[in-house]
Amino acid sequence: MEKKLALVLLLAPFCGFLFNVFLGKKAGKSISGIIGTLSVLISFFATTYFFALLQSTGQPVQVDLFQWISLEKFNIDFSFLLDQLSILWLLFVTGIGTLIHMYSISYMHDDENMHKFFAYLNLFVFFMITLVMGSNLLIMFIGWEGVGLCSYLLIGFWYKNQEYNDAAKKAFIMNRIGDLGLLIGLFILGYLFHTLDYATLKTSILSNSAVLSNPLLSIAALCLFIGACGKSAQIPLYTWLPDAMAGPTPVSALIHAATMVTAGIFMVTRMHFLFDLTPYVQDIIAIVGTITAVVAASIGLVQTDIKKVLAYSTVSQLGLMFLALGLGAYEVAVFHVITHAFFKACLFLGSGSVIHALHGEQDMRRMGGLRKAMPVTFWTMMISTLAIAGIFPFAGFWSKDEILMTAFHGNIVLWVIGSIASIMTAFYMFRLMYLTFFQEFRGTEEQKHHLHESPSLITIPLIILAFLAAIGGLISLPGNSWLNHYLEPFFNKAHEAHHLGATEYTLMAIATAGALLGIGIAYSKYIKQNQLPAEDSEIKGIAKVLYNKYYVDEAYEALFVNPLYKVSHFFRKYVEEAVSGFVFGLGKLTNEIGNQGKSVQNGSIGLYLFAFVIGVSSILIYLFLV
Amino acid sequence: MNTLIAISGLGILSLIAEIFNARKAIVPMTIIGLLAILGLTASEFGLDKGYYNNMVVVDKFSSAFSCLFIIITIFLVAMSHDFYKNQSTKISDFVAIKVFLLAGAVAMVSFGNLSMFFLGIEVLSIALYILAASNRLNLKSNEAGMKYFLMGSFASGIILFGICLVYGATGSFDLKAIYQVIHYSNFPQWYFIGIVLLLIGMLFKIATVPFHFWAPDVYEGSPALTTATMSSLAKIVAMAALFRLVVKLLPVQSYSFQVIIVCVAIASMLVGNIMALRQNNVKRMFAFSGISHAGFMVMTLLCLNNAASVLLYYAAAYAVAGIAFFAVVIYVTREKQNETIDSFNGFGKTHPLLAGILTASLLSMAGIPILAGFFAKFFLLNQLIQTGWIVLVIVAVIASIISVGYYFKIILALYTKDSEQNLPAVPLAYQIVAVLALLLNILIGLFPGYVLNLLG
Amino acid sequence: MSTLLIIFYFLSAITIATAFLTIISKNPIHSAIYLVICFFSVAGHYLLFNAQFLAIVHIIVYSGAIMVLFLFTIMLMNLNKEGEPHKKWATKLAAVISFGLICFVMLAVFIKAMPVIAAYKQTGQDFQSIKVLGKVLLNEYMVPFEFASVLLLVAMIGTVLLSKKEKSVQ
Amino acid sequence: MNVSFILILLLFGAIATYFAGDQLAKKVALVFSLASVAGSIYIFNQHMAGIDTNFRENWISNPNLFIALKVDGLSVAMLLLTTALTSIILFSSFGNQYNNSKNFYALVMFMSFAMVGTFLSADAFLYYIFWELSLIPIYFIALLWGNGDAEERKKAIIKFFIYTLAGSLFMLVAFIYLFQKAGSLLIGDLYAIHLSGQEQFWIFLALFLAYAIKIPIVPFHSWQANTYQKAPAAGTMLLSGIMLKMGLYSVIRWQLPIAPVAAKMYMDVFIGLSVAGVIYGSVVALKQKNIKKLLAYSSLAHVGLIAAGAYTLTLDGLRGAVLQMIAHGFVVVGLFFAAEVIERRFNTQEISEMGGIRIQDNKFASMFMIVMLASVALPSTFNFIGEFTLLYSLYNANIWFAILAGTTIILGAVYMLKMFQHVMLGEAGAKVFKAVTTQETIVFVVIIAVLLFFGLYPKPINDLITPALQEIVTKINRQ
Amino acid sequence: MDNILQEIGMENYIYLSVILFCIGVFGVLYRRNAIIMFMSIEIMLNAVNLLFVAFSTYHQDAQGQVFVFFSMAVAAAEVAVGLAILVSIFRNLNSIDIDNLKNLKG
Repeated sequence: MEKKLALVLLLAPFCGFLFNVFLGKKAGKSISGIIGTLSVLISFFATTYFFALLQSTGQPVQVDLFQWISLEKFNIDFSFLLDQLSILWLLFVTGIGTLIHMYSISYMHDDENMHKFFAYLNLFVFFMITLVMGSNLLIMFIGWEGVGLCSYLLIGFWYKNQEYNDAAKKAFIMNRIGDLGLLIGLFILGYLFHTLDYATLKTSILSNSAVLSNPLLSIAALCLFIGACGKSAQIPLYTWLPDAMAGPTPVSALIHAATMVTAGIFMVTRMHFLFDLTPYVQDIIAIVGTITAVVAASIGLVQTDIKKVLAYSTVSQLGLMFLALGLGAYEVAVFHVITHAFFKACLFLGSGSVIHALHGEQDMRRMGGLRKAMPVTFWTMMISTLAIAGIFPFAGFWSKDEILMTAFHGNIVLWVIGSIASIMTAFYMFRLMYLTFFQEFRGTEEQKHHLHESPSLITIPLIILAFLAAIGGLISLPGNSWLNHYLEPFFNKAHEAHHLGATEYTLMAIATAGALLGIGIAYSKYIKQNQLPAEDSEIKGIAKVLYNKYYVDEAYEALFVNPLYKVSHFFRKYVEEAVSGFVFGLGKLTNEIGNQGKSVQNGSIGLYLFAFVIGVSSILIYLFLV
Repeated sequence: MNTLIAISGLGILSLIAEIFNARKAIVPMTIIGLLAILGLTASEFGLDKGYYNNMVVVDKFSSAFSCLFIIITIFLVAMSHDFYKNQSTKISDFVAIKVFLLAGAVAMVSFGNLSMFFLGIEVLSIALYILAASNRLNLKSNEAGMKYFLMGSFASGIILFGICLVYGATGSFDLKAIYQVIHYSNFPQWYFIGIVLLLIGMLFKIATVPFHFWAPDVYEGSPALTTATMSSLAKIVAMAALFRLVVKLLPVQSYSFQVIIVCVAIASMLVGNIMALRQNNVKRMFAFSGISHAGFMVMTLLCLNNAASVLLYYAAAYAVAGIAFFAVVIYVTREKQNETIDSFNGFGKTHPLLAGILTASLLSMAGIPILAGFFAKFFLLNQLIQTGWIVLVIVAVIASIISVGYYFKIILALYTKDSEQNLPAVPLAYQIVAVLALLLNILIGLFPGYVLNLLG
Repeated sequence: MSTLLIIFYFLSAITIATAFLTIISKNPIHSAIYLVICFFSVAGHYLLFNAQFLAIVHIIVYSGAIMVLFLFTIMLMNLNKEGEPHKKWATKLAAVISFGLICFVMLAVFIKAMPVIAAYKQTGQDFQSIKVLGKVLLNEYMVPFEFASVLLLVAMIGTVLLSKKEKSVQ
Repeated sequence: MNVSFILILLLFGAIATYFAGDQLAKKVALVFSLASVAGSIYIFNQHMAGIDTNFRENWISNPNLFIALKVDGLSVAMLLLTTALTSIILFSSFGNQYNNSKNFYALVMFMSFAMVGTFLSADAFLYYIFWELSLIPIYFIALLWGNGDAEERKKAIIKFFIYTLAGSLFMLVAFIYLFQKAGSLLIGDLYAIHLSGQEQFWIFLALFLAYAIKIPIVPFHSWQANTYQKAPAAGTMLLSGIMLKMGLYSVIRWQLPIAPVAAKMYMDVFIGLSVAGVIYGSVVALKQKNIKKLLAYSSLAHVGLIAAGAYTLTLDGLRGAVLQMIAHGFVVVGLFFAAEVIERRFNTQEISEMGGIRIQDNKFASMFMIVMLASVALPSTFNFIGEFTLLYSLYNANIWFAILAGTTIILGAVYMLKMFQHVMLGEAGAKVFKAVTTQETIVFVVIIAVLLFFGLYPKPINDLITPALQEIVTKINRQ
Repeated sequence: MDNILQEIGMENYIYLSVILFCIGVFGVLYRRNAIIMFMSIEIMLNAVNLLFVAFSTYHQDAQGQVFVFFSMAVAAAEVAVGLAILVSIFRNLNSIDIDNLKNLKG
């Protein structure tokens, strides 16, 4: 029963995918969308069943299918594991997934390839479920790469535009760099422990104390983290995520905000027992996370594309999650993943609603004053903005606060930087809100004429998500955390409850104050002074550096891409020619000798006889005189 | 012995046929006669007997090679009728000369006395001088005959000198007597000088470097059928005779002697193949290819004890491929002044069968399985590696690689170029000869054991 | 120095000198004449060996047949003028070098090999009278003797073949 | 019934095809090749059921040579690969009109015969004969039905021929030498002889030359790109899909077990060379403008990885190599077929002249993409299994090998996606892309089905090859 | 004159023959006139014949002299054929200078 249901959970989106691929076009757009949504909904229901089951029994469900890859020392099975962590993840993946599918029915209705869109989206959910459900690292890797593929397909969904295709390619390749790291990590683990199965891996790591001194263990952890960096857009592999905004907005919401990019956090949390043993790597994770948080936030300060702002915000928030992971506070990171999923999905969908209303306009300098025309969108986005800014009592407040608190206890520098990132977040999010919804509309008359609230298929998901963003914090209130309690069996340790003391309350206050500071600056700048971000050509100074994302893309281009192409050019032009020339040269040489030989053979009998006599003489000399 | 007598008789018979104006019957009659002789020779196989004071010794070696020579002569004679149709009054002479040439050839492999050997080689040579110059209105043919004659008689002089010194050292021309002397008594050093001069003369006949210069010119200038005779028949005859000479007269070789053979073989393989690369005349190219094959065959001298069968196999493979090759070449070029590779342009499209045969024979010579040429090289290298001359093996391999370059030049012309020529219908004789030669090639390729075990 | 030795040296000098003159004479007729003298001197050597029959045959065949053939051809081609054009010095040099080389090598080789020569033994048996030669030739060497006829036959056919004009086929 | 019947079937097929005439040739060829697939499956069943289908006859008694065919997991796997791919390739070329098609299809069948022979032979001499024989048909296929300027084609193809022949002749020398030692060339006898380290080194080197050129391993690859480009699609597929597997197969079957000491001693060198090929091929592919050349270099990279895995001398390495050989065979045929499909319509191989195909034919784009993704070893495709196993085995040899070879994961994605982007995506150009035909679709579907099925469930192949490879590893580790 | 070899010595005959042979070789190399080249070859053969006879006496054996007959036959046959070729060349070329025979080369 469980096995079948687990398969249903897994395969329902896949069936949706198949349907949409083969029959989607014939079935028509609505049917295609509905089937796509339903297939994810089925998964969601299946997940809730398992959630209930787990709550009642407390026993994870393991589903073994068949042997997949066999190696000399061990086999890798095709099997799935439904435990606390994966069910948690599945819940919001399928849940938010359903909402976004629903949203897309309306959002993508004008696109001729809507059935394809749903096919990809379903495929994505399928791979995401695989990623989450896999009971070993390699099954996870299927999903890991699979979601990367879907991300590629969906970013490049409008494939006529080669810039979008470039963005898609970039995302895929950046991910692949991380994937190589991940693979190496898997090799090391496989080499050390002869298994890639989570459960066995855990027991062998924990039972084998000798391995602790093995530097390979740290390298493995680092490699895994590199993989996570790629998937979760951390420095240095984050540059793909802002570019990935080329895809349709629901994609950004689902893949590049709520689910796929959290895969890195999922993986690190999955392998927490490994990271716990490698403190150096944890430090690296924390530092990388913090730097990412602040760098991305600072770039977000000046972006004018509404989706880019959200993208950098996502990177920044992911950075905060890694900060928590680096400090060993996995459940905190998980908590933030969930709340982030709620509010960021809502924000993206809201921005999508805006873009939809403006017929594709994404530049905030061309927006403004949409509050009245699109009240639902405005309010839902406002709630989510408050949540992400960390305003009490919205979900983000609780989760972010816990991260900062952990950071404070861990290392004060991290806390300071994290807090700065939070302040920045509050600023740019409110900047976004002000530029988009307040003041006067700055777009064309044509657009103004058509301004309208989005249809209910779009607003309902927004409302649900905003609601969740508002109350999501309840699952893990400080001191009485349901989430922590829920994850206890997974982490295998009883979680000591926070004792909320003075420090904690002070920290909360500081965080709120910081958020309010950010909001205040934004208010004074964009409402009070009614400033507008400068046009591209007029941006100067630090703002220009920020606007151009610290020139990181250019630096990568100059440091890695161009040299690579130069090398390629060099190889192709010179080395290939040389290698080929050498082989041809041998042929030419023999031919040339042949040519020269022809002039020796000049037809004169005298010469022939001369050679004859010389031959005779030399043979005689060699044999009888030497 | 009977073979020799029968062949001489057959030659005279074909001369007599001319008198009775039975010109048309000459070729069929000769072929039938040769077939009969082939049967006769084959029936004597396994006999080990010396005739007439050991002048002629029939043993397995001689019988096997004689059979091979007879088969090749049959092919050559079969092509004669059409080839000499412009000189049909002389057909009996040509056929007779070929048959006598065969007699010389048989004498050269079944000699028991150096006088038989010397006369055999002279019969062969003089017949070839004549055949080379036989197109008497053609200056090229004259030149070829002249060059061959001058250098050939020069070499004969050296061979004679060698024989003389052998005689001087041992006091006999009889192989058995010589064997006795060199094994059981003291003998002067001239003996070796004589042997070396004798070998040099033979190396000239099989055209190895540095005694090869005549071959390309003579092959090119001679009428195509003569070139076929020289390349397929004369070369292997000389090689077999050389092998027999070394076996009988120099059973134990000094190291320096081996070095000479090695050098000659290496030089022949390399020079032959490299020079062939840039040739534009197929006959000339074939001459150089023949030089390289001579280099291969000479290597058998390094392992006398068990290389006889390998030599037989190699010679058979080479000769059979050469016959198939020339059957096509003669047909393609017989109306032309020269035999450039361009003559073959587009031949593959107009005459797929003959082109296929030509391709197969070239592949055989290049040593591509499953044709006989490959097995020949394999068995040869197999023998050679036992002698420890790895360097020879490497050079042989390199030479084989180079050889592909020019063999494939013809194949390329066959199939990739377009032709602008109209060739007359294919004479049946050529077609039969080509097909039979190729079949023979494939057969000994598939069942190499039958040939190899003959002399085992 | 014995008479024999003197005769030998004398004959040898003639042989070598005339052979040399044969080669360097510009006029082919002169060459032919010198060659005849050379052959006679070689016959003289044969006589020294007491091989009379061979000497006679030698003179008949070489001087009588072969030289006549040569002279006949020279006359036929009207070559009796000193018409050989210039020769390149390189070919001359090559010829001289190879002559020197081969001469030196052969002589050196033989000188080096010579000590093996056993003492000359004289059995006193008759081995070179016509009678003995005939017996040897027609008994032991019967097959080569017959085979030589094939050789001559081939040469004959060949010469005819090379000289005969083709009749046009009807 | 022993395994020789497949060879007879294929040879007879070649002859029958030739005599069927131009009209019927392709159908006859397809029928025979499908029959050979059936035959292979029969052999597979027999093998799995433990029934002996080996064949051995004395061919030449002196020297002692046999016609011996060996059926084990490895050879059955290669047999299946060859026959299946031959059928696919034959079927894929139905869309082309060839002059003298009877010759063409007969040559393809003959080549299949020779390749199957190579994989089955258990006597080195027979093996060598088949090895060389397979060279002749491909030479003619490439020469006569190839594309591009005739003179350049000739040059490229003669280079290919001479180059590969050169390598294999050294292999022949090595075998001859071994024959002297073993007194027979039966594979078992060759495994059994004891060679000194010095001898093993030279033999290993001679074999390496042959295989490195065939596979090809950098720097012996210079024939490859041009030949692939000039050859007709079917020829390219035969070359890349099956023929270069001959080299890899031979490494596993012949080179390693015969000269294990040398293989172990110089393991790092040969792995290093192979890995260099991986990187080199990938990097050069980045800047290729010709689609077939790009695929050629990608193939160079992939086979480099396979070779590297084989040279690790571990069960994992060998198994990965075999799995990846099969996977790569299908993938590369698919890719070259995609290039051919485009060429049929656009009449070009230049990437710059393509583009905008996906808009016009989404079905083709999807199928091409799946094959392309398989070639970059997306998990759940067959190639991933192979690549993962290979990289894992490389890791066990040395972590740096794994990292360096692993760059193929990144670089492969770079050049493949770039190619896909410029070939398939973007606005439709001026050229009209006619929708793929049913026949073309079937080819893709079969290939994709194989890639995905074994990507998820490689167990049948695994079970097939593992015992054989286990035995080879035992032989490698013998003292 | 049965004691000739005792008087003169085998080696002197060998030297004489060798020198004569080498003169023949020299002639072939030195001259471009085909007839003189033929003559040189005859000198070479004669040198060998002389040596045969000397060896024949040395061994007290008739075979050497018998061989001289064959050698003479060969010489005669060669000269006949050679002159026939020469004549046909002369007819075509009106010259017997072998330096004119350089059409075949390369």
